[in-house]
Amino acid sequence: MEQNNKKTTSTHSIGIYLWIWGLLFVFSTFSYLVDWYNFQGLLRWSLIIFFMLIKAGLIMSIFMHLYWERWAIVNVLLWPMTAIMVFVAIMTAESKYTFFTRALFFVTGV
Amino acid sequence: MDNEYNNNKIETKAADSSSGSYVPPADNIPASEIPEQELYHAKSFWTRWVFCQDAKVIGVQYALTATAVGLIGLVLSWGMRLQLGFPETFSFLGPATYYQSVTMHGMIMVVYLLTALFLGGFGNYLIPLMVGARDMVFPYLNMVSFWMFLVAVLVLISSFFVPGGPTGAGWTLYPPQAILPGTPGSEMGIVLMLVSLSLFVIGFTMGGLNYVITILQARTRGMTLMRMPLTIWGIFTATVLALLAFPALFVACIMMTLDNLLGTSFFMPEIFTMGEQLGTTGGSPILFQHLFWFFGHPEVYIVALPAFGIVSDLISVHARKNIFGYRMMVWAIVIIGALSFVVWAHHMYVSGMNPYFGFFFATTTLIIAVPTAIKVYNWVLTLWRGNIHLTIPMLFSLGFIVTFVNGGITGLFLGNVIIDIPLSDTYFVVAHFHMVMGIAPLMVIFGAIYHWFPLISGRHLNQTLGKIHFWISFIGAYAIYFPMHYLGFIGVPRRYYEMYDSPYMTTGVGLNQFITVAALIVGFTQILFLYNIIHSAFYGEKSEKNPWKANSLEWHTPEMPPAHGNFGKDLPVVYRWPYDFSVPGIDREYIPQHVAPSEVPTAKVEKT
Amino acid sequence: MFVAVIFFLIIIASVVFHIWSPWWWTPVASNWGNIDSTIELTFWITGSVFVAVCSFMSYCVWRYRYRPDRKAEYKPEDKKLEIRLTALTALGVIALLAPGLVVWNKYVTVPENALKIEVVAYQWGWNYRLPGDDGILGTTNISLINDENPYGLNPEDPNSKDDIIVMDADLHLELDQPVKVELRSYDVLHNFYVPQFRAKMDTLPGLVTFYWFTPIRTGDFEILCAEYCGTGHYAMRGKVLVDEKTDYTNWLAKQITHEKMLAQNKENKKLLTAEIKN
Amino acid sequence: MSELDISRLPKGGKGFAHDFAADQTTFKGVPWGKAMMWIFLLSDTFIFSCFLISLMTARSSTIAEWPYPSEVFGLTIFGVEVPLLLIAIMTFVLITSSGTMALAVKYGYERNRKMCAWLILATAIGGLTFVGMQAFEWSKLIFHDGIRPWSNPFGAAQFGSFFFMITGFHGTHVSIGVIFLFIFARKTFRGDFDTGRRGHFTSMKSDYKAIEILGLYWHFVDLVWVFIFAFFYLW
Ligand code: HEA
Ligand code: HEA
Ligand code: CUA
Ligand SMILES: [Cu+2]
Repeated sequence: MEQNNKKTTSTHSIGIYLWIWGLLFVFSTFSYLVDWYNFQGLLRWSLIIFFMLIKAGLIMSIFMHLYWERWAIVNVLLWPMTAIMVFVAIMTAESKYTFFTRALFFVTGV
Repeated sequence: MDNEYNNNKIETKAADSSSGSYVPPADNIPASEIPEQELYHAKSFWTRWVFCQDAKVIGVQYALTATAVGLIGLVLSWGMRLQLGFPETFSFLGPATYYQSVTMHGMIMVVYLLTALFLGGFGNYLIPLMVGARDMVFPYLNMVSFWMFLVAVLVLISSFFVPGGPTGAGWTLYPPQAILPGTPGSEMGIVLMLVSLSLFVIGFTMGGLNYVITILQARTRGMTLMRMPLTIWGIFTATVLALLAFPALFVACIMMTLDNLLGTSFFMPEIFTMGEQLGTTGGSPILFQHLFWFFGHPEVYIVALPAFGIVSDLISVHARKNIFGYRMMVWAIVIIGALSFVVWAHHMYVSGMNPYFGFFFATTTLIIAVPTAIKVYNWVLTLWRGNIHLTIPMLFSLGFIVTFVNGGITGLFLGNVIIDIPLSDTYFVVAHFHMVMGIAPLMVIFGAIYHWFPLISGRHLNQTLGKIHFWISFIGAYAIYFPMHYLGFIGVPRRYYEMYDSPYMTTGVGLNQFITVAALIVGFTQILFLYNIIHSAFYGEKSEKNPWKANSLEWHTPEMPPAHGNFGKDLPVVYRWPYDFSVPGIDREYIPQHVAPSEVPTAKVEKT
Repeated sequence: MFVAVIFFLIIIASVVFHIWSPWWWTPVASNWGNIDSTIELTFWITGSVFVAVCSFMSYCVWRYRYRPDRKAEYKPEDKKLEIRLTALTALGVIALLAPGLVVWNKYVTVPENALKIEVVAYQWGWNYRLPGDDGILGTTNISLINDENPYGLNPEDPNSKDDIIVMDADLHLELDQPVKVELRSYDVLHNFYVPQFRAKMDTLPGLVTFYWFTPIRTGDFEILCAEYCGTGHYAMRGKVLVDEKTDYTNWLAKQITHEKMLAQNKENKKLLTAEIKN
Repeated sequence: MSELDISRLPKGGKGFAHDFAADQTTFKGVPWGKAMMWIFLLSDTFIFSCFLISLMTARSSTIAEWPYPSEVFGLTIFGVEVPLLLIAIMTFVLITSSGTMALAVKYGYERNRKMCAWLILATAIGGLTFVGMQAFEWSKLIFHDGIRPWSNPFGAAQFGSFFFMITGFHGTHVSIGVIFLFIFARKTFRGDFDTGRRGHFTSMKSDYKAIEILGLYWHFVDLVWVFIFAFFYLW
């Protein structure tokens, strides 16, 4: 298990961790503010997703060191997400359809 | 404490440190990147045979457990066939018992037999040997994986003995019926089934991580991915599929357990049953179906891909010819694996999902036929201009090709959404999946057992019994399922306990009796096979080393059967793919993977 | 030799069985005859591939069976051949898929003039509802179901008053009148399947699903439940009777509307309570 | 044994092709345990994705009112309604612990035993705080607001079901992480990673790389929370 590559697992300066740490705080605050200012509709959803993805990206790339990993592992980890994206797309359409038929055929509020 | 580990740090004889004699540049193999693996050497009976950390023993444990449950599944199928062929003859077979048999039969066969046997059994045994590793990367975790599997099996079996019996919800476990009282086993049976599946997933994940990392990170020097035997490619891709697909099953199991035990409404809409309101609101049964088939379709390829891989190796070795189009074969496996995540809803064409999904899923489903077709072509083209030994593994491989093409083609019927409308949920589907999953991969399993039995036990299986076993199993199974398609055309729905009061179904009476008789004959033939295994393990003809003259590493261990650590003092170094049979320009008939180019300088081999 | 012959015979036998099989689909009784044609096309394409591939395999087994003096060919790949085969297969797939999708498009596009009827499934039987004069089915909810209102119809919905209630396993349809069946279930999944109509779709609780067809032949057709729904699944049968126009109108006249049924049920209940009191 | 000098290998897309064509290891310079943790996290991602997809499906297909999380999870502080206050604090606590973990990994690689151990301990305490706050949140919802897995007074029944299931599953992940963090803190203080002491069950040698692996897990838990926060609480 021990790899003979001590040189390559060079550590990173503490500054970058503190920076990212700070940024995560800032972006979390922003996403919280989305709720605080009670944005609605498309604006709300896109802001939520935007901040979510930025935070996720920072955590994965810096804290989890993915930024410094070789493409082999990065690609292996990210491509399977396409399956999830397909699943998300299909289920979005599916739930819309379900809602549509329910609203059409069923009495609400009983 | 240290001396129970042999830190047999080998002095690597990398080509660059060649001592004196001339080594042609082709022999250049990079130095080892990974240090020698520490092995835990067993000291007592318990740690050697029971809580063993040797992947080979774990593989055998997996295989035996899977076979044992598989036999239960087989016996259950007899019960079903007796009822279908000769209804009202066997009083112990009521509708509830029938449905419980169908469910347990389906689930056992798919998950606990085939998945466990291919990945847990063959995977554990073959992966380290074939990629030139001493063991799985985390032997301890690997051991725990088997014990989780065993617990899952025991939980499953225990459901036969609880009040209400095992669940009779069909192996697809669709809610709401799976947890409502109109279905047999809705008391304890369904909960035990869900728990057992969850445990299976957890146990499998432990094993699966081992298989994947062993293949990716622990190959021997020279073993590039494109030099791995297709067996490993099949098992590898299947394992990746499993790691990504089982989560959906796991989630569905958790949600259904909560629906059942806590009364949540994940999958339960407003329901009025047995004269009363249930009190659940707003859930969606279709959501379960999506989750189930997001797992379920990859699952059928999880049991098919290892079979594809193994059969490629069997055909190549026994036809003494390189596998045709190796690269295409590898890409086909990978593409099939990737595509299998975007076709799942072809099981839901008639489920009432958004009707426009039909277009998307029919297209993706039929696209999958293209890489699969390439594999089929390459198998038969491997036979072309080969020198075919009609050994038992070869016979089973031929049987596989016929049944798989047949079953695959009926898959094309079902995949084309409009054709699925009349055929869905009829015996046509039953025939399709038995052909392609019940028979084809089982043929490969049998062939593989005849092929690798000498490696595992040092003895051959009896050939005469083997031939009888093959012919009865193959022709018999074909006779069971080929005519069954036509029941589907008549319109006989599946999961019908009894079907003879409908005018057009009566025409199927004779056919059903014939199928039942054939199924019983085939079933009993397996006893012959079991006898063959047990008898030959002790008294079989002793096998010489590498009896089939194969090239892959597992046959070239210092001892046969291979010892703990697999390869003695030095790990082999690999210089070529495992398919160098009948190479021109040289008098050897085959060149094992670890033979250096300098040893066979005149061979005109393709560069791999 | 022996092995190759047997494999070949199996293929011959499969074809022969297919041609002579007495087991075949029932004559079609709806407008979905083009489903049958699509199946036939698929049979031709895939059948010939099956025969070709397996015969070729048997031939190889016979022609290249083991002989000690022969050496197999060494040929790792043949790009051209593989590309050609891939293209050919892709062509086959397109030939199968294109007509299939065209028919599917028809299947999911309900014609304007279709009569909307409701099929209600329960463990283990069938009921129906017809729209009445307004041609519209009233909305429902399962939580509204009780003894008096067995369908869970919305009493506030004006469309529901004249809905015709058929609490019987037999459904009558008019010849050549396109129908859109709207499928609903009280309890679990079922599937409304009449083999002669070729069409089917699951019924789900908490959702309304649909399909459409036009009956083109009079007669009695059995309804089979084609989605597993519990112990009684195999016994969940019903009947569709396709009538000429006059027979159909006669039958329709005998059915009862929802409004009347509600009144009747109330009356019955009063009588019942009165009886109990006495 | 010659060394594999990763810095000399091609990078980017070329490196990708090189690594997949290379022998022995596909993930160059990635220890077995770390590769395994990554693949496990990938599998676990699928689990959480399925949970969240189910949540969103239920949410947009139900015709009942979906409760407004902002109000349900609001707290009244000094008479002021503050939306999502507790959740926001929990988020910050988890991010903090993620930061300390990242630093612990850094000091682990620098073989700075003391720093590393204290930071792991800090992470563990952060995790514990998170679990504690989650317990508080659960009890408030159950006992004060009357939310149950099968129903709730605010609207769609699935609200409570998904809430308890998803946060419960995430909380389980956190709790497991906290247990391991404490174990690792002890091991680090004891110097196991310097002496290479063998593990109790697996009998494998301890190595500072294990801390990075634990770190991956911990960051993943944080990562999942980012998604839960977005889809459950904010959406
Ligand atoms: C090992 C398992 C396995 C495999 C490999 C397959 C392979 C395929 N399956 Fe099957 N299937 C199952 C196991 C499997 N299936 C099971 C268990 C079920 C039922 C589950 C249940 O409901 O209980 C099922 C059900 C099922 C359905 C749902 C039916 C229904 O419930 O209504 C469908 C529909 O699309 C389908 C399609 C296909 C297709 C298109 C393939 C394709 O991958 C096949 C590809 C192969 C070929 C095409 C043959 C080789 C090709 C050639 C020789 C070239 C010629 C080709 C052309 C001319 C195009 N299958
Ligand atoms: C791998 C999967 C597999 C296998 C091998 C089988 C084998 C058999 N099955 Fe299968 N069956 C399923 C998977 C399988 N089945 C599934 C998924 C369903 C759907 C369940 C559902 O609807 O919910 C089903 C349903 C099903 C039905 C439909 C029931 C219904 O809808 O009402 C019938 C009916 O005839 C049937 C019959 C048989 C018979 C006669 C055999 C066999 O007897 C065929 C002959 C036997 C063999 C070819 C050898 C078998 C060998 C072993 C089992 C293991 C021994 C192993 C070693 C020694 C290593 N099965
Ligand atoms: Cu109703 Cu099956
Ligand atoms: Cu499928």
